[in-house]
Amino acid sequence: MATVMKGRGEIARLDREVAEGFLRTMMLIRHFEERSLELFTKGELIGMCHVSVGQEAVAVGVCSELRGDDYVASTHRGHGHSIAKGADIGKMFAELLGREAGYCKGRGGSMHMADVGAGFLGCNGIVGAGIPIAVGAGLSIKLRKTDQISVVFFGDGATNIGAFHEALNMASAFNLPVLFVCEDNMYALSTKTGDMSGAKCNADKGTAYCMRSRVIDGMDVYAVRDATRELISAIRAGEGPAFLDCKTYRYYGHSKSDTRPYRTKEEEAEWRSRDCITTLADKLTAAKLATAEEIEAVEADAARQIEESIEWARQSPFTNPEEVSKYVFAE
Amino acid sequence: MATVMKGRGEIARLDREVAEGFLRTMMLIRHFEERSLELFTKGELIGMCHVSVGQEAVAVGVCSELRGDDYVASTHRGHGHSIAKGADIGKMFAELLGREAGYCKGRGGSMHMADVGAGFLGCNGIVGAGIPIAVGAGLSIKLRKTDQISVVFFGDGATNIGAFHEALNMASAFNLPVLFVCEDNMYALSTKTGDMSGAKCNADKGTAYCMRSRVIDGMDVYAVRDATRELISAIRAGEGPAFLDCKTYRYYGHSKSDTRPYRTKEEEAEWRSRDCITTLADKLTAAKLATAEEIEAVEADAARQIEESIEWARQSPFTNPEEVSKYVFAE
Amino acid sequence: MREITYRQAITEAMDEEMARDERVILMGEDVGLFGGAMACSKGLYEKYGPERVIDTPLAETAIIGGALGCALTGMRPIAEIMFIDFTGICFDQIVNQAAKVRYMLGGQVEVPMVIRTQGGAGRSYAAQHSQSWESLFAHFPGLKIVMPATPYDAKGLLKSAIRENNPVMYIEHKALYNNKGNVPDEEYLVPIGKADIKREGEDVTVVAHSRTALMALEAAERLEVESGIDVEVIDLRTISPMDEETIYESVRKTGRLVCFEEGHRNVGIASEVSARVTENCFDYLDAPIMRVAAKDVPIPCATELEREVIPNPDWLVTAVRKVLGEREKVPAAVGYTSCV
Amino acid sequence: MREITYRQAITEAMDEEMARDERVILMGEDVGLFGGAMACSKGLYEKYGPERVIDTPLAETAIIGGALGCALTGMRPIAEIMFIDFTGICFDQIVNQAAKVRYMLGGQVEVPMVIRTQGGAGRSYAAQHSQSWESLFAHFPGLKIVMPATPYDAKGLLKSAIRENNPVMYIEHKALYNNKGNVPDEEYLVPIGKADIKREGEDVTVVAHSRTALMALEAAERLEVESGIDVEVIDLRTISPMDEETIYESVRKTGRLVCFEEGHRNVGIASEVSARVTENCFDYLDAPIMRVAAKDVPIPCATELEREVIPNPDWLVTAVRKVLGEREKVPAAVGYTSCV
Ligand SMILES: Cc1ncc(C[n+]2csc(CCOP(=O)(O)OP(=O)(O)O)c2C)c(N)n1
Ligand SMILES: Cc1ncc(C[n+]2csc(CCOP(=O)(O)OP(=O)(O)O)c2C)c(N)n1
Ligand SMILES: [Mg+2]
Ligand SMILES: [Mg+2]
Repeated sequence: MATVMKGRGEIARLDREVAEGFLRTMMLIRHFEERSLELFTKGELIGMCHVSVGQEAVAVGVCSELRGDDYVASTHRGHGHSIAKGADIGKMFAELLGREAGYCKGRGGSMHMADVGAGFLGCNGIVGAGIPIAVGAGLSIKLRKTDQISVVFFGDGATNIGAFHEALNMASAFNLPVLFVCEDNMYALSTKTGDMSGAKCNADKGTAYCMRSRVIDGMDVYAVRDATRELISAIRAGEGPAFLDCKTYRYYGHSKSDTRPYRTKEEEAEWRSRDCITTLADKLTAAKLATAEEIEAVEADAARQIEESIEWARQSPFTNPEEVSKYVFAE
Repeated sequence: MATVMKGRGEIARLDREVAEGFLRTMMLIRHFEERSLELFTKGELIGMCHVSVGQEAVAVGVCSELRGDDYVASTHRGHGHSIAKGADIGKMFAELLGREAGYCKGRGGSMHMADVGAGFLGCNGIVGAGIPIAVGAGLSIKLRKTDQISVVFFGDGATNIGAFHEALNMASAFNLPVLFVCEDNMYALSTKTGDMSGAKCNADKGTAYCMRSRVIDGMDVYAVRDATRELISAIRAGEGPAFLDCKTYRYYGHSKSDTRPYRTKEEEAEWRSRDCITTLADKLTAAKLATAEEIEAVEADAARQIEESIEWARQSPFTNPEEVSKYVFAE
Repeated sequence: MREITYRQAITEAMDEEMARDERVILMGEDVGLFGGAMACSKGLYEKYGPERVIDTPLAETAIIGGALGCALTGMRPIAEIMFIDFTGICFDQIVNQAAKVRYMLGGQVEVPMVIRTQGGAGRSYAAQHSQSWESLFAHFPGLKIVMPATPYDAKGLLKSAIRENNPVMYIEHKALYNNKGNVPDEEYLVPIGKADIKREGEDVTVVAHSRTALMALEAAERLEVESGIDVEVIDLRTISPMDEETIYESVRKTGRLVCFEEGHRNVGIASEVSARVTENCFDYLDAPIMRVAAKDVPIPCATELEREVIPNPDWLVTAVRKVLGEREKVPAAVGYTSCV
Repeated sequence: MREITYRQAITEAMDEEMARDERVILMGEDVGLFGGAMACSKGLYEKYGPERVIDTPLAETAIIGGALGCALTGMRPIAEIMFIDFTGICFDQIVNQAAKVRYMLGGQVEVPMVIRTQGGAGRSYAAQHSQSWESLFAHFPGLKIVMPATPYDAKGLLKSAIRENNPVMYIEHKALYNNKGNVPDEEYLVPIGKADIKREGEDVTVVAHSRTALMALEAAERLEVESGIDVEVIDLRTISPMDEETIYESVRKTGRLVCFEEGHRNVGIASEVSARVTENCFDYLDAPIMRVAAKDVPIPCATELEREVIPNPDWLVTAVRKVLGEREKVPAAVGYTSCV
């Protein structure tokens, strides 16, 4: 059984600048997701759109420990990872709205968002499929003898699919610099993690492959950050892959039409009471590191940035249908 | 880590009849395999033929604990499982020689040998593919509420493939009556188990899914039998799937053309010195439960049965090319 | 007669067959309480319980392998794969195991299992959630492929599929679930292996299936009204084994053929129909056979782009006019030049 | 010029490209010390070491996903899948990931990876080790499919594939490894996307690929000698994207076409060639296009049965005579009636 760690960031030790950075990025993600969902519900954004509201601390805590040249591979619920890895929000909205200025020139949409220049190798519509790809990036790092690392996010549901295991096994057998980050939000669509897994804990699947594994509170950005830091330093030291299991929650349905008959309002409220953003904000004010006004200002700023990005994306031209065959092959 | 068990069958407690049965079936398999390999080398048997010489104790020890209505799913190296589950040897040779009297009417050959009537659901040419199918049989048992069990054999190599994990996870999550039997013969073709697996031990992959797991000496038919008995009684008692990891060795190459550059003659000799048949024979004579002559007689009888089966198969008619499209669909 | 949706037709078919035969079970991701990602199994969990409407882990290989193991040992499973695009995960279990096991075992087993899944584009779901893979599965002997276009066919074909003793891929179309149509009050079956002439006509034959069968009817109406062109529309319904005689008969009558499908053009169902007709009705053909299919481009997300890749009735109208030699008279439809 | 085997041609191509570009690596099951199940990488492990000739776990999804991850981050991997039949395990990674990622990402990446595998029958390996899946992969835009018939093409095409910045499926044929043929002493490439007229002729065009290209040459010799029939044999070499112009030109000359392949007939490459030619050369056709392909039966193990399913030169001879209107003059060849 993997070690269960508690969030270690004590209030007194909080660095105001770091904390504000965390808060700001989590708020950006939150607003990005809330607005995406609105645009989706209104029909301005079409296709699919899985939002990660509630899970922001995982994306931010992990990515805050990454370098620009580290790789991240993601899931169908990857807007947060994209933002946390440094993607441009305007280009992200442009992608969601099918514009030429979008990261994927409208060809990918929400499920294939990527910013390869920033090391964000992309979301993926096939659950689990990003995991072996991230392991491949890890192999490439090893062969090129750099000290980058490769990080892959995936859900609890993904831990039941074959690709996950093949990838973990290969990473471990080859001692590759890969961090596996499970976002255990308790559900794979409608099914409960525990009902569908033979393991007591997702991390046990990592420990079976002799990986350093940690189970942490994914609602606490500091807990995520600290565990990531520990695991990454081992990875960069050549100690092989590691597994981080983050307990978190998606506040909304799996996607737009999901009315969540499989869980209770109480459960939702309970998790919302531990919200990663309000918890951190409260800590900051309690420790007198920031005033409520200052925090509101950060939030207002994030909200403004999101609105500006949406506007920018809306103003940008649609994709050109005549170029639909462009990018099938490289020349 | 799974418990490592030693063979528990003490000489004094050996029941002569049981022991002779084990010896006889192991010898049948041994002769079947040796002769298949000869026929293959001479070109009378064509296609593919993976023999299990050296591994007989696993097939026999496990299957001796099964009922006729229990299911067994197997691998590319499955002749031994077939014989141990009670298939007719003449029909098996007929299949290898492409005769109409073969189990699969010549359509399957070595890699698809099956005797569904005897509960032997078949060999499989795709490594790992039999495992989810066996889990499906386990699900069927649960739904039909019988007390059958479903057993699946697979190699160490197969524990690295996705199907293995999906199947183990489902069996565990659904608490199905499935016994997973790993025949760890130290190699997947040319690669060493340990080099290709992230786990210290195959059984750890089972324990990750909370399965009762045992690691045993697969050269000792009693050790296999005893561990199987223990695990099966738990399975039939409704305690869910279990994992048996048997350490064994294939004496010959992976298939005909394999010259085994990946291992040493010394290693081979070392394993052969622990041969499952001679060890048991020696135990029997040492305990004065049988004389050398009696044992030779068992062997001669097995050899004779094999020769008669080959002859019978040779005399039986070839498949009818005009019926090649028969059995694509059921009516 | 009652009017029900395509989705209801599917639910009813499962419901009736589960009531009729207790060996029938449904397994797949979120098919239980949630009622299925496409809401096709709503109510079945409540009615038949968790032992017969089984939520599985997110593990397509285990779903199909598991269903196959069930089918070999006395059950009659329906396995749901949420999107046909995900069968890439369990492709081996479908095409190397389920499709072949009866043959490889020389007839020792029957394989009464249905793989229910859905495909097709039109929802801006992008390249991994919009595909039409029927052409892949049709390549494999041992599999039957069924694709209904209407609620009537959806119900009747699914009931037949569940009673079939061979593996059947039953492929729904994601854009049709809310379509309504008449079905009989009493029980009925639609036979597997029989195409349906959805519209009789004299001038040109259009062979289509699933959503394109409906698009073909739409195009046929327009061609009739606008130009008095009389189109015969054949809905394949069963993609494999294909009811070629119905096609040949029609082509012998009309002398002209357009094959219309939603999958990519390269090595698609339209190619197969074309090749068979050339082989068997060459002397009856008055014009080249044309194919109207998706462009050979991964399906893009943005609406404007997706529309460019996926065929629509306009494309068919243009193609029909072309095989009738009216090329010069009509302006080229959007996307037409590259779609045929 | 030197004479080398098809196998050596493959080894040489990898060797030269690995020497030329250190980003090129080979990964797969038993490709290292063992030299590959088909012995194509013998000596490379010794020469380039375990970092560039990488034995992987038995895990095809991890192999292809791993190679893809490498290709996206600066390496140029060759991933070996032992039998094409096993791509059912990693089908998603090939067709939904590698084939689509460049497009889905709007051109952000190039995907310089080769999937080397082998297919085909003739060895009594039964239904799961004898298949020809090129028709499946050809359905997917974003993948290039290359299948050499001779040592010359094997070497030149593999070198081109390794230098290509798109995913290439390079499919060998298991029955050809020991075939010998001439290759130049100096370095050369064979371009991807260009068919090869392996024999010029006036009377009828045969389009084939991989082993059937050689069978077609054999049949052509016999037809010439026995009946003075002059067959043009086109070896596709690249299955996708297909060099259709070379085919059209030939058919415009001969007016007759037989499409010859080893895969199952239903929705195969032969179907595609037939459909394209009908669409584009209809007015030039003097006879129905015929397809000669494997029967639509899983490939059986027993030699007598396998022979019944897999096409051979006799089948082609009969089909050629038939499209030339000699049907009445020749006795039906074994298996012929049901193969076309
Ligand atoms: C291989 C595959 N199977 C099923 C799906 C449909 N699907 C998309 S997300 C999802 C649930 C995923 O659960 P989890 O991995 O826990 O991620 P979460 O949605 O909770 O973030 C499902 C079933 C898919 N996209 N790919
Ligand atoms: C999916 C798949 N990959 C590769 C192969 C080729 N192959 C057949 S047996 C084998 C080695 C299997 O090793 P293991 O599971 O340990 O069984 P063993 O041969 O040792 O009995 C390989 C690579 C295959 N048949 N199927
Ligand atoms: Mg989840
Ligand atoms: Mg082994």
